[in-house]
Amino acid sequence: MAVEISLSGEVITARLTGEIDHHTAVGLRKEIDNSIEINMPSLVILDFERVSFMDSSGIGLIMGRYKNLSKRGANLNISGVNPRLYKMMRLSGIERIVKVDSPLKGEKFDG
Amino acid sequence: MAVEISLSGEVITARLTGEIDHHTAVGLRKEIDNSIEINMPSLVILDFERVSFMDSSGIGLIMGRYKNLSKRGANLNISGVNPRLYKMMRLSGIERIVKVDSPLKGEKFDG
Amino acid sequence: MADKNCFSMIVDSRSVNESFVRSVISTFAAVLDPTVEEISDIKTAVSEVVTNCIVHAYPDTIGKIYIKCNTEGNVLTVRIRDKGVGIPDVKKAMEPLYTTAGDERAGLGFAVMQSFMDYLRVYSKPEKGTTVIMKKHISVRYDLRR
Amino acid sequence: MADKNCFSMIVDSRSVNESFVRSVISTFAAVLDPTVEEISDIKTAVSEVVTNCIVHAYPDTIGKIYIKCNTEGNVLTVRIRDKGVGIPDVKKAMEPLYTTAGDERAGLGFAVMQSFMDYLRVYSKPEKGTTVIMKKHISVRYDLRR
Ligand SMILES: Nc1ncnc2c1ncn2[C@@H]1O[C@H](COP(=O)(O)OP(=O)(O)O)[C@@H](O)[C@H]1O
Ligand SMILES: Nc1ncnc2c1ncn2[C@@H]1O[C@H](COP(=O)(O)OP(=O)(O)O)[C@@H](O)[C@H]1O
Repeated sequence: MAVEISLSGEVITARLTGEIDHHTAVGLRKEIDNSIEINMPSLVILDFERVSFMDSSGIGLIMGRYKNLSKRGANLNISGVNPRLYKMMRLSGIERIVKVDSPLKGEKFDG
Repeated sequence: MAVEISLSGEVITARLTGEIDHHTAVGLRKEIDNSIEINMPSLVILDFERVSFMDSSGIGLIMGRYKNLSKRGANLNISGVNPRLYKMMRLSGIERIVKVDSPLKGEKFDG
Repeated sequence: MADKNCFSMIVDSRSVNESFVRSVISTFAAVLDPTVEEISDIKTAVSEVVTNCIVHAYPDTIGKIYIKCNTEGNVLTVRIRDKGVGIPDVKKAMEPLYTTAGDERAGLGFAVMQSFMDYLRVYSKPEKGTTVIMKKHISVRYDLRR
Repeated sequence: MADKNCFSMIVDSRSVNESFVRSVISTFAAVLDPTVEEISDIKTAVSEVVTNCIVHAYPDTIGKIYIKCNTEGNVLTVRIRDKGVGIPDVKKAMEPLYTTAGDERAGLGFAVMQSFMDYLRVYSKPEKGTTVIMKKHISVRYDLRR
């Protein structure tokens, strides 16, 4: 599991790679929060395109970042969600509070 | 595990794909022996290029075919052996009785 | 249709074993020729159960996680047990978004098991531990190449 | 250097479990970051032991195979036990090319374990069963990307 963080203006993009579970989420959380602390972004984009597996720890990770950013008056977006990850996002209802940006959104798993 | 058998003149080429162990060797043996029975070749080439794993059951498979063909006065060649398979072939001493044709032969595993 | 097969296994409640156990179970299930979707569902549900053992059942110690699996016909059954703190009110614990852990747990573990698998039963006794039983029906595919 | 970790597992002596067990053990060993060569050595040796349980220990029945594995420092230890027919003369059985089975067994199982692993001990008692213990030292790599 790895995260690649890039900064452009006031926007942080965190590109996640590999498997997200409780074991790997710890390190991801630290790296992302650390970058928020230092760079004070107005928007953070979590990019899930290269995530091969995610359990509900990934939802915990998103919720935690959402709360952290809300306190600071900043926003969170989610991108690169494939149908399998979308199944989890949908179950969690997270799309009602965070913008989930995905080409495949709702297409295959709506049933 | 699969085997693709092709015939050209008196030569049978059996192209093995996947993992060879005691479980998969049973089916391979039957298919190859069946083709020998029907086609009466003078030479059988066992091609290991697409074999991803092999334990000593693979040596048993080679030895069994060797004996079967010897009885019929026919020959057996081995081709497409990568360094990892070669380690097994070398341990078995099979190259002393069967022609093992490999570009990588002895290069990496001689120590 | 595959033969009946089974395995049982005991692992430590270390978080590194979350990926180990889900990969073991999905490898075991592979004989049933599941789709990529089905494998992903199984892995996710198993990951939830194992994580619960690590995070909730044995919060401050390394305990043992007991796993039993079998395939029969085209049904995979997974049974995961711990001897940890147990759950006082299982019904409440199973409500979506309910969690006793901090901000980083979503309270969705049981909801995932319920929605990704075809059968879920949870038995628990405070100070004795928890048992989760899940089943997944694997679709039968007619693949002409096989 | 990885933490000490362990698992134990029981599987049926069905030939379909040959690939299952070698894949489980190589997944377990993955935390030690073995090379492709080392993984291949481990898989091959494990496959030999499991096959022996299936072919020799329980020739006409389905019995249980008992597996224990641990990693400590950078050493993987694998212990595989059966309660099958046992081996009357272990020393003789371990000689290369010695086999009590037919033409299709090469008699090389023990020779492979010996040469592909760093440590091998075999304990056996007729009618009680056989225990094989193997160790493999995993090379430590210094990967700057990590
Ligand atoms: N194996 C277990 N042992 C003890 N308590 C558990 C166990 N599994 C679940 N629980 C309890 O049930 C609650 C809900 O679990 P779950 O739906 O998986 O959400 P989460 O793990 O995110 O808290 C947990 O917060 C915990 O209090
Ligand atoms: N687990 C076991 N139980 C009983 N006999 C065994 C076991 N493992 C090995 N043997 C005996 O030792 C012999 C040599 O084993 P091995 O070197 O693995 O070669 P092979 O499996 O090809 O016969 C076997 O033929 C068998 O007689």
